[in-house]
This record gives sequence, C-alpha cells and structure tokens, in this order.
Amino acid sequence: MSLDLTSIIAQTVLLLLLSPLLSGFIKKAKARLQNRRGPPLWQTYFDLLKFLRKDMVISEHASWVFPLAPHLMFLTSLAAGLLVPMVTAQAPMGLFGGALALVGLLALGRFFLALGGLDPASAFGGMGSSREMTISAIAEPAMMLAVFTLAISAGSTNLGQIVLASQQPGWKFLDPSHALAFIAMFIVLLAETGRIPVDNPATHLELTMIHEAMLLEYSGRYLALIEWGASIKQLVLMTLLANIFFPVGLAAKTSAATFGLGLLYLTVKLILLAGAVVVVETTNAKMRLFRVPDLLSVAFILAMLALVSTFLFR
Amino acid sequence: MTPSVIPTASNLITLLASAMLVLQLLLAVQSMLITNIRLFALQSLLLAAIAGVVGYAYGAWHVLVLAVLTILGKVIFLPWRLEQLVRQIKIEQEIRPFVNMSASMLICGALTVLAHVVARPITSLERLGSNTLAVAIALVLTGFFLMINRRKAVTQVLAILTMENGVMLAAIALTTYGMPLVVEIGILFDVVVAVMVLGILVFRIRETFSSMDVSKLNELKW
Amino acid sequence: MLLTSILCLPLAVGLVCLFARPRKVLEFLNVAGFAGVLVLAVKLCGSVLANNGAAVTAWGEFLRADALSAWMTLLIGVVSLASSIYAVPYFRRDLAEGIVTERRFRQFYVFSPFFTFGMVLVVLANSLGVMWIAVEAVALSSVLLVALYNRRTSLEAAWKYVILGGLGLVLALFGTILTYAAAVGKTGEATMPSFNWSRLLAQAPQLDHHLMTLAFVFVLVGYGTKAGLAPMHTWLPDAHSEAPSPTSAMLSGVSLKIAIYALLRFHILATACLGSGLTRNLLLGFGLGSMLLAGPFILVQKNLKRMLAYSSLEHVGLICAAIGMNAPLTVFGALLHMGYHSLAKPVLFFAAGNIHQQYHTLDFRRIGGGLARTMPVTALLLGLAAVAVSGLPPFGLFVSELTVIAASFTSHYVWVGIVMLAALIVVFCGLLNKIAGLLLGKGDGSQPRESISAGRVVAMSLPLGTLLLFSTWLPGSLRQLMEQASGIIRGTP
Amino acid sequence: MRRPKLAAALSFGAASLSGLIGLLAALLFLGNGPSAPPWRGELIPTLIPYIKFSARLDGLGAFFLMLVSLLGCAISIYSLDYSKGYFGRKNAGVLGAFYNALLLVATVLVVANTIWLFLIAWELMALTAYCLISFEHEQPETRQAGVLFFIMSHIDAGCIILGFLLLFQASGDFSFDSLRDVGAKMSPGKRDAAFVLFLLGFGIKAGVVPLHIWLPAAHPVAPSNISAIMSGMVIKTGIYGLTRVCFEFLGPPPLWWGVTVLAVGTVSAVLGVLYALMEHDLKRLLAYHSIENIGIIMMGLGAALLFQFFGHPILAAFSLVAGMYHTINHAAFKGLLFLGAGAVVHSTHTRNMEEMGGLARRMPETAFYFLIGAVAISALPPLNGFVSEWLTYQALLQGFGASDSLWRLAFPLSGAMLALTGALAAACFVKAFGITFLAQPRSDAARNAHEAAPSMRIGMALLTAACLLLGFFPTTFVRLLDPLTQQLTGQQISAQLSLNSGLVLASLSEKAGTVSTVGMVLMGLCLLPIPFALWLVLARKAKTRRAPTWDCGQRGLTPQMEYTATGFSKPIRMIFKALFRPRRETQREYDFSPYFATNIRFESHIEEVFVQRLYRPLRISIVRVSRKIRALQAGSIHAYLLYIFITLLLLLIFAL
Repeated sequence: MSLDLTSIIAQTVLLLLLSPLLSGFIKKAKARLQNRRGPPLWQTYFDLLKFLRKDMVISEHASWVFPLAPHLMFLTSLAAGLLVPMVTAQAPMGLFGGALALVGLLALGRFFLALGGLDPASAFGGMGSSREMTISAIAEPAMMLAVFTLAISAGSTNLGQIVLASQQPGWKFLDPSHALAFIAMFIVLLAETGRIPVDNPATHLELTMIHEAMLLEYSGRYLALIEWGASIKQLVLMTLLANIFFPVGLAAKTSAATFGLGLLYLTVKLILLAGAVVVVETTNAKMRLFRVPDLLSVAFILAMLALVSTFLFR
Repeated sequence: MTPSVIPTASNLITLLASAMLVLQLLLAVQSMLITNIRLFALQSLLLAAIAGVVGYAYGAWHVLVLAVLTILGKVIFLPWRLEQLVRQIKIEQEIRPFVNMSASMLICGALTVLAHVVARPITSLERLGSNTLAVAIALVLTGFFLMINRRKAVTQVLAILTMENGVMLAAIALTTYGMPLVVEIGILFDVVVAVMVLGILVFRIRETFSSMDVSKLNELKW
Repeated sequence: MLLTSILCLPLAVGLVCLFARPRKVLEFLNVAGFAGVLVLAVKLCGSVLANNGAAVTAWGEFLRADALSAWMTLLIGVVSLASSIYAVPYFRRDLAEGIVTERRFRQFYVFSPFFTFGMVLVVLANSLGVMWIAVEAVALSSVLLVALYNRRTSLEAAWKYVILGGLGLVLALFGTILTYAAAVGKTGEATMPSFNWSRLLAQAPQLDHHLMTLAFVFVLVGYGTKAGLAPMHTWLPDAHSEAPSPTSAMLSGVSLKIAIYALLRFHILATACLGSGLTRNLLLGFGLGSMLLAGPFILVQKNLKRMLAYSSLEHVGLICAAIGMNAPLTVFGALLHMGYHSLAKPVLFFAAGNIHQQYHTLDFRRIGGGLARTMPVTALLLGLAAVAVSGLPPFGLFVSELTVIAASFTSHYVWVGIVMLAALIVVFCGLLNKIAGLLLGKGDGSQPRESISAGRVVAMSLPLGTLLLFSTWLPGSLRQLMEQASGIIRGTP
Repeated sequence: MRRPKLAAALSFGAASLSGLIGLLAALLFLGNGPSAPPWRGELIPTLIPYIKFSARLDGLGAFFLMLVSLLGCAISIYSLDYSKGYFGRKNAGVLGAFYNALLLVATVLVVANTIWLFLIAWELMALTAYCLISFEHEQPETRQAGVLFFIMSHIDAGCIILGFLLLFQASGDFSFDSLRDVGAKMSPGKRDAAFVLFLLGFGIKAGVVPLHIWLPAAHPVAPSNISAIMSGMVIKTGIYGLTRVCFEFLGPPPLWWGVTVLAVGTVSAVLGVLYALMEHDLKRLLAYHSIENIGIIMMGLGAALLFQFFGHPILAAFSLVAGMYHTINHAAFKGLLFLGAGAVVHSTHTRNMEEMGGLARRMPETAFYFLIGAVAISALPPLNGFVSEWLTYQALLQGFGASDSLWRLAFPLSGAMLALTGALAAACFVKAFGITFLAQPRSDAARNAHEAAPSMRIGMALLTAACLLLGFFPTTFVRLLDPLTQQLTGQQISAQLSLNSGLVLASLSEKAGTVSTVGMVLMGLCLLPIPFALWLVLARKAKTRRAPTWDCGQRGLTPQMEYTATGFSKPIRMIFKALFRPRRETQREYDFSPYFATNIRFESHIEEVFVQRLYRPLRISIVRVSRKIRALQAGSIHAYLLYIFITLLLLLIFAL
C-alpha cells in the first residue's frame, strides 16, 4: 500500500469544501420539512468566512490550553477524514491507521475541546465539557463495538480493507449483524454530531446545551476552526457510515473516471443519510440529559447483539 | 533377674495402697481444714509403711531410708508446717468447695474407675501387689480433682501433696527396689522446698489480698 | 571437667552472691559468671563436634552432653548473659526509683544464677530423675523472681505459675517414674535398673509399650505445661508479663525451650519404643493448637508484654509441630528456630522493660503511640526485633519458618504447612497492628525524651546483631551441630 | 544522618546513577537479541546447603529490569529537590535509605533465580515499601493505610509461598531452573491450586479488583515520589510474577485460566476507572487509575493464556507484547502523573482538587508534563497509551478468529469493555487536568502556587520523553520484546509488526490492520499550514484582546461559580448510580420560603462496595470471634486447672 499525493490532496480539499455544504444541506432540508424557507444552502460558508474575519475576545482566565483546543479539533477531524475511504476503496492515509485510529483522533479532538471549555472558568463551559465527555463515554464504546462487528467479519480494522472485503462475493449485505451495527452506528452518529434527540445544534438555551456550551467563550478565528472541524467530523462520520455499510461505487483502483463515479455515489449516499438524520430530527424532541444515556446504551446493546450474531451466523 | 515375689508382702502392699485411696476419698468429702491436713499425714504414713514393707521384704535398705525420710518430711514436718500456717493466718476452718460433697464423691468414684480401666492392660507390674498402678493413677487423678475443687490456697497445696503421694506410691511399689536414692532424696527435698516457697507466697498473698480465696485472684486476664 | 565447670560456675556465682554485700560485686559476678557459662558452652559445642556425634560424659555418665544438650547450653548461655547485662541498668533504675527494695534487688542476683544452674543441669543430666529435679529447681528459683515486684498482680501471676507449674511437674514426675517402671527387669543389671537416658534409649524397643504410652501421656501433659503448650499455657502470659523484664527474657527466651528439651528426651524414647505414630500426632496436635490459639489473643491484645508472651506461645507451638513432623529438614528448622527465637525474644522484652520504666504501664492505650519520638533508640530496636519475630527477612526466623513449612510440603504434611502459614499470618497481623500503633504517630507530648544508658543499648543490640549475623552467615560448625542434634531427635544419630 | 542536604544528595544521586546503569545493562542484554544466553551469577554464598541466592537475567527479567531502572532513574532525579520539602521536618536520610533499599530489592526480585531469593526479595519489598508509605506517620490515615498495605502484602506473600511450595513439591528443588515447565509433572488439581494461589498473591500486589483495597489507601498518603515508585514499579512486580509463573512454570494452561485472567482484568479496568471518576483527591484518582491499567495489562496476559490454550503461539506472543508494552507505558505515564501530582501537592499543600485550579498559568511546565501524561493514559493518539491499547484491541479482535469455541466471544466483549474504559478514562482526565490546572484558582494555596524545583522538572521531563518515544517509535521498541516472547512462547514477532522500515506498526499482517503514530504526527504537521494559511489570508487584520469571561453575560464570575470536580462527574455518577450507591444528605435552613434557603449543607459520600460488603464485615467478625475466644483466659485458676485436667483425661481415654 502506498501513499499517493494526489488522492491525499484531493480528499483534503473534498473534506474542507464538502463539509460546510453538508451542514447547510441538513439545515435547509430541516427547514423545508418544517415548512420554513430556511437559510441558503451556502450559509455555512458565509458564517465561517465571517468568523474568520472577526476580532477575537479571549477570557483573561484562559491559559495556553485555550488556543490549543481549536487547532487540535480542526486538525484531528481533518486527519481522521484522511483515514476514511471516501470516493475510492483506498483511504489515502489508510496505512496510518484504521477504525481505532479514527476513533482515537476524534477522541483527541474532543479531549482538548472539553479542556478548552473548562479553561475560561465559566460555569457553562464546565457544564458543557462534563456532559460532552459523559455522552461520548457511552457513545464511543458503542461505536467501537459496531466497528468491531465489521472488522471481525472483514478480518481487519483497516477501513480500506473492510470496504474491499465487503466487495468480495462472500459478503452478505443483509447480514442481520450488519443491520444491527448500522442502527447502533446511526444513533452514535446523532450523539457525536450533536443532533436531536441528543443535543440541539440550534439551541439558545444555555442549560440545554452540550456541544455549544463548550464553545461559549470562543470567538472569531478559533470559533471558525471549531465549527469547521465539527462539520468535517460530521462529514467523516456520515461518510464512514455510508461507505463501510454500503460500499457500492467504491473502486479499488484510483482513476479520474472511478473518482468521478465514486463522488457521485458518495453524494447520493450522503443525501440519503442526511435525509434520514433530518427526518429523525424533525420527528423527535430533544431528550432530557439523563435520558440520553438510555438511548446510547440501546446503541451499545444493539452493537453487542450485532457482535454476538456475527458469532452465531458464522 | 528379678527376685521372687513374696505373697504376704504383696498382699500387704495392696491393702495399704487401697487404704491410701480410701483416705483420699475421705479427703474429698471432709470439710474441716485441720482434719484434711491430718488425713494427709495419715496417708503419708501409709505410704511410709508401704516403703517399709518393700524395703524389709526385699532388703532394699535405701527404700527404708526413703520410708524414714517420708515419715520425717511428710508425716511430721509438712503437716506441722501447714497447721502452723493455718494458725498464723487464721483461716476459717470451713472448706467451701465448688462441687458439693456427694457430687465430688461420685466424680472421684468415676475417676477411680477410669484409673482401673487405664491400668488394666498393663500387666508387667503385678509383682508387688496387684492394682498398685491403678491406685496410683487414681490418687493422682482424684488429687487433681481436689485441686480444682478447692478454693483456698492451703487446700490446693494439700491437694497437690496428695497427688505427690500417689506418685511416690508408684515410685516405691511399681519398681522393685524403688528409684535410685539420689532421685528419691532429690524429689523429697524438692517437695519440701516447694512447700516452703508456697508458704512464702501464701503469706504474701494473705497480706496483700487479705484473703486466702485464690478464686479471687483474677485480675490478670486475656 | 568441662561439664563439671559449666555446671558449677553458676552455682558458685549464686552461692557467692548469697553472701556478697556490695551491689557492684553482685552485678559483676552475675555478668562475669554468665559470660563464663557462654564461653564454656561454646567450648562444649566444640568438644562435642570434636568427637563427632559421640556424647561427652562426666561423673560416670551422670552428666552427659550430646549435640542437643550442647546446643541448648549455648542458648542458655546467650540469653542469661544478655539478660544479666540488661539487668544492671534496669534494676539500678528501679532501685533508684524505690520500685524494688534492697532485699528484692539482692534476691534477683541470687536467684538468677540458680535459675541458670537449674537449666544447665536439666540439659546436662543423663538420669531422667535428675532432669526432673532440675526442672523443679528451675521452677522454684524462678517463682520468686516472678513475684519480685510483690504487686497484687505479680503475686497472682506467681501463684498461678507455681500451682500450675507444680501440678505439671507432679504429672511429669509420674510419667518419669512410669518410664522407669517400664524399664524394670528389662535392663540387664542384677539389682537396680539404670535411670540413665542413654541406657533407656539403648533398650527402648523392649520397654513395656502400654506403660510407655501412659508415661508419655503424663510427661507430655506435665512438661507441656512447663513448655506452655495450649491448653496448658494459661500461666504463661501472666508470669511473663508480671516478671521483671530480664526474668521475662529468661523465661520466654530459654526456660520454655528447656521444658521442650525435657519433653524431647521422652519423645525420643517413646518414638524409639512405640514408633512415631502416637508421639507425632500428639506433638502435631498440641503444636498446631498452640499456634492457632495464639492468634486471636494477639489480635485483640491490650498489654505489650502479654502480647510478646503469646507470640512465644506461637513459636513454641511451631517448634513442637515441626519436631512432630519428624522429617530431617523440619527438625533442623525447629532447632534453628529455637536459636533465632532465643536471640530475638529477649530484645523485645528488654524494650518492653524500657517502655515500662518510662511510662509505668504496658497498656497500649495508655502509652498511646509515638514511641519513635519519645524513645527513638528503644523504638528502633523494638521495631527490628518485632520484624524478626514476625518472621520477615532479613532475619533468620524467616528462613527457619520457611524451612519448616517447605519441608512439611515434601514430607506429606501439606495441611500442616498450610495451617502453620495461616497461623503465622494471623499473628503477624496482630503484631504489626499493635507495634505500629505503639511506635508510630505523634503521641502526647507529655513524656520526656528517653535517656537510654549504654548498658541497655549493648544488652539489646548484642543479641540482635548476633541474630542478624547468623541469619546471613550461619557458621558451618553450628550447622553441623544442629544437624547432629536433629539426628539425635530423629533417633538416627 | 545529621546533614539532610548531603544525605538526600548522596542517596538520590546514587539511586539515579544505579538506575542509569541498570537501564544500560537491560538495554545491552535486550539488544543482544533473543538468541543471547541469559546472564547468571551468585549474589551471596550461603552456608545452608539448600538455600541458594543465584541470579539470572533473561528476556523477561531484563524487560522488567529496564522498567525498574528507567523509573528509578527518573524518580531519583525528581527526588533530589522533592526531598528538600522534608528538611528540618523529617529525616530525609531515612527516606533516601529506604528508597534505595526498595530499588535494590526490586532489582534483585526481577533477577532472582531461586525460590528463596525471590521470596526474600518479595518480603523485603513489602517491608521497605511499608516503611516508605508510613514515612509521614503522624497522620493516623497514613498509619492505617500502611498497616492495611502490609497486612495485604503479607497475605499475598503467604499465597505465593504456598504456590511456590506446591511447585517445589513437584520439582524437589528450590532453583527456578528446575521449575521450568514443572507443571507437566503436577496433577491437574495441584496445578490449578497453584495457579489460583499465584493469581491471588500476585493479584493482591498488582491490585486487581477485588483485592485492590490497599492500593487507593496506600498510594495517596505516601510521599509522591514513593507513590510514583509504588504504582509504577511495585505493583508491576505482581505482573512480573504472574507472567513468570504462568508462562514458564505452570506449563500449558487450561481454558479457564485464560478466561479468569481476562475477566479479572476486564472487571478491574472498568471498576477502576469508574471509581477514579468519583474521586476529587488527585492522588487517589491516580491510584484508581493504576487499578484500571493493571486491568488492561491483565487483559493482555489473559488473552495470551487463551491463545496458548487454543494453540496459537504467535497470537499469544502478540498479546504478550501488548500486555508488556502497556506495562512499561503505564510505568512511564503513571510515574509521570504521580510526579506531576507530587509537584502540585508540594506547592499547594493539598490533595483536594476542589482547592486547586488555575495552576496551568502558575506552573506551566508541570502542567505541560501532566497534560502529556493525561493524554497518554487516556489512550489518545499519538502517545504510548494509544499504541499499547491498539495492540490489545488487535489481539482481542484476532482472537475471535482463533477458535470456534463459544469462549471466543470473551475477546470482543472484553474489547468493548476496554473501549468503555478508554472513553471513561478520557473523561476522568479531562476532569483531573481541567479542574486542577485550568480556570481560576479555588483557594489561596492554589493562588500562591509556584513552579516546581528544577530537578523535579528534569525528572518529569525524562518520563515525558519516555512517553513520547514509546509512543512514536513502537516498532523499534517491540524489537526489545523479542527475547521475552522467544523465552515465553518460542516466537519472535517484531519483524511481522513493523512495516515500511518501521514507520508503520502492523498487527502481525498488513491486512489485519496498521497504525502509525509518528505518521499521524507528520500528517498533523502537514495539515497545520491550513489554519495558518486561512489566518494569513483572511484574518490578518483581526485583533485579539483579553477580556473578562463572558459566560452569557454573567457578571462578577467567582471561583465558587466554576464547575467542581464533583459536579463534573455528576452525570456519570447518576448513570452508574446502581454501582456507586452514593450516600447523600442535604440540610437546608430557610426563613420564610423553601426557595430562598439561607444556608444549605450538602454532603455526598461514596464508599466502595467491596469495603462495604466484604472487607469491613470480615474485619468486624474476626475481631468479634477473637473477643469470644479471649474469654478462655478469664483469670480463674480453677478454670485453668480444669483445662489441664480435661486434656489429661481425654488423652488417657483416647491415647490408650
């Protein structure tokens, strides 16, 4: 396996540019489903540009950890993105780590973001970090377990390898274990990307915030990095979900044609997935904080079942 | 080679030995202190007599010496010393044992039976008088019981002395010629010294505790 | 000649002390005398080793010293010397504070040589009768030492000691006589059978079995009482806690082992006569019983010296059980353990003596900890000795205990080893808990800092140093001696 | 010694040197590769024939020697200045003496080649460790902790002695050489008994649940350099012993050994981290994390045992590598964290996190080292904790394919638990670092905190370097493990673990999964220009100013309004209520309306379920029984006579 520069650059660019669009699309679709006009599709780009241009106010209590957080958040999501096969079966940096590394990188970003939330000595920031870490503490193992299910049936933790394995003839798409794992992953996705019913990305009530509460003290460039990082993370997770469970259209070889085709497939899959997210968001209400663990433990149980069933149906 | 057994001697020994046992039982039920001491003296006298018989019958002169020493030590000196002790520190005469007379009588009987059971398989010693071993064991056990059953220091001393009598009976009557003289004299000497020491202690206890009841000595626990 | 001198030296010292007036002379005579005993004991060991295994005798076999006796003599010498050295500063202070009268002071210096003399006689006497007499002498000479302070409690302790001890001795005497009776007519001689142990051993197999059994039972209960085997041990904590510390050291350092020695002689006879079954079971039973019983008492103990006494109970139990198993390594380990314990225990009692003279109590609660601050030297030595007796390296008791337990595994007594280990752990927990509470902590600042005299330090650090030395480097000659002794105990000299 | 400065300098200087030498020796040996014969030697000649003090340095021993020496070296340097805190107050010479003794004994322990030497070193280690733990014995809490530790470690010594004696019974010789694969000679019952005894014994020392109670008690109260030694080195000796015994002496393991070890490890890991989350005593928190990490190590060992049973020596070697890697990693980052905590406690004079805060600005360097340690222990890339947990995951996942028995489910399930552990650990260290070092100081002590003294910083820096190196260059490190795996499983796998000339770590094959921590770092460095480019292009004119925290317009923010450690872990406490059973009491006084309380007192207390349900009842009942037995000795001479009488009668009746 080798690293070819073009695909790396291509995927980086793709991640950077596609992620705001995805968030915008979800907002838009939500609005439409709620009979609102909603913000324009490109709104997220404008927001990011605005943030980047603005002055920054940094809390006087903040220490050197404070500026560290946004950069790490941004970089880790980007790096994690490079580990996921997006348009071809080969993740450009797949050699540098598989599913475990992906989870680890995202966790690293979250770790520092939580510290950043604690740093400026604000009450809400601490609350946010506490809740974020709690939720991720349950979401992460569920995700791991779901990934294990695939890793075991593919015999590898390398995402590229999983995709390749899933294109082998012997692979059962409708394997119940995969279905269970998919549902688990989907719930985790909602939690990780701060979606209803776990968290409300559009909330303005501090007491209900989770993700947003950590960012209260961030402004300007740092805020932009965090937001962007968050949307990249969302894109990464959705891509992961889309590609390792439905590995259609992912070519083993990289060429211009396959690239285009893969891109097409990817957009379709993402739109479908985003649609699903939107439906869930609009049909559900946000849960109370202490009901969230129940939901996530459901995900955990499902993933566990998935694992057991791989064992049974083998 | 062991000497030929003289029947009269052995009968005599048996008789005297059982008499000692009877005295022991009397001790168990007798409630007056002074009488107890006298009974002990009598018992020791019987012991001396046995020694005399053995010595005379088998011409073992040193057993005769032992007899004399027993008379001097246990029949005359110790009882006198004990009575003096009793008089000096005015112990009241009444002995109040833990177990009442009849019960203690029963127990002593049981112990005697046990002694016989224990001694039955041992037949190699039937030369000088039958059952002397059984009697000796019985004396030791009943003496032991007396010791447990008595409250006062002096009475405990008395009990241990009766046990010692039983032991000496064994020493004289089980072994053809008694023990080597050194040992016997040493034992007797030790006993006398022991009683002296006990006397000293009894004194000190008396003056510190102003009581002779050793069941009150229970400050040291655990 | 050697035996005579080693026997007569303490006797002479005692007699002289009876009449010597100035105190310094008394003290000097004691220390010098015991030093002499130690030297002679070493010489004795040398000569026993010299005529390899064969016993040294004197007065026509009246005195007889084989490897076992020599080993015991050595222990007697060491402990008596240590305690006599310690006694000097100890009683000087007591006398100065008027806790003991002049008379009692002299009493101590007169009786302790007799005490030692008795013990030496026990181990050197060949005739079992004489041995009994000697044991009685030991008991009598130590009674008044126990009662030395003449407090209510010490009198009580003395009374229990003398009554229970006397009882035990009567039983032991009965057993001795029965043994003799068993020999009647078996010895080839015309008139009077010999009472000498060596002779009896020679014809042990022909002795009357029933009588031997009976005799052994009585001897076991009798001497077992003196040795403080449970459940005959009840006098032990009282006497050890109430006696003045030097005497306590003697009592638990050697006199217990002397009683065990006496028991051993009969054990050897009985084993030779009856085979190992009965004696083994009895020794194992009493030994393990003592070990197990010591634990709970130590766990909830209130008084330092009583705790030490119970730990002696446990060690005696270990030694008995080890000998009961009767395997080469277990017996060797038991002898080794005797030696190490005799070196370690006195130090603890000396430390207890210092503490008592400082605080005038031995109750853990009243002392209330913080010794490391108020009396650092004592605390240090006490701590080290406690580490030693609780069987931790680098001290030899670890080696001896582990030897015994390991040997128990190879000689089909696995359960014995396990029980021993369990008992040791329980005892350790108790010791650690109490000693840590005693040494560590702030304590209440009421006590002045101790002013410890050189004599005490020497008396305490000498045995400890020796222990450490012999733990790391055991002289080959000593090992040889102990191996011969274990050979004698196992009836395979 | 009268002159504390000299004493401290002497002892700790010497210790650091010896640590360095030991490290070199170990590296030298391991560098020779697996084929090199072990180094042998007699330490002290003894005159008792059956006692030998012979030493032997082999792959396993050398690995642990490396661990001991590395830690010893760093911590000794740290202690040079740390011990200054005791000058005038306590005798620093004593500290140094026992410290050196402990290092020596630990070194002897890992090279011991006879049962005698091993056991003596083991007991001495307990003894010295006890003396060090109760160094500040003025506090009753310290004394109790010390006693608890010593009692527990005596019990474990007991178990180990029994276990070794069972082996000795089979082999008939005390030297380890005769014990190798002695398990084959033993009856299965005895083998299992020995295994259980060893698991108990070494488990107590390693601090696995539920035998761990001494650990959170003893680690906090010791001086911090000692805590670092304890949790970095002493508890590892338990792992050493277990590995040595299970893989070398006891022979081929049955199934349930592996399952047991795996289960014990999993439970320890999860419970350890959960209890850690509930702590606001900084050092207790770290202590509980030691339990967690020991659990993770045990997972590796258990997996290895299972693979041995399933007959996959290569996979066994792989999981051994995972376990050992985590062992040394834990030594590095836990040592580092304890040293950091020590520096913090040293300058704030409290262990209570609720009284800290804002230290990142007052002691930035310490904060940085602590942060590195925190990231490492939370198993976040690219540091060493991540690498070893990655290896563990890989081992567990590959276990699934290793057999067809139902038990293979154990692998992924414990893998899931491992994931839970990792996530909770991250949460816990966000709390630990955030509450301790970030935000406003919560007390004057924290407000006046100062940076740690130079040698302390050097010590921490060394361990930080170790964490980074172990994290970035796993492929070079696993080569040092070849002798170990060769010795224990007969396999060398370092070649299969390294790809692309050591840049990438593979789990036995490229297909099965690869990771490259250094690659991630490079990736990060390559991507770093992006945010800066954005900044340069778009935001050069944007200004930055410091202002009071906004906090949604909240004015006058005070330290009381910050999130506390207890508050931070509240949600998790709620989620795992069933386990923690928090006892809480609230008292509120109010004048007229319950909504305007004038005075509220809230107390929440969590006690370990094992202490509640197991240990305290045990202690109480033991004491009660002893008091009952004590009644035998009630002081009545007649009773005493009766005992003897009854004994005599019984003997007469039964012996005849």
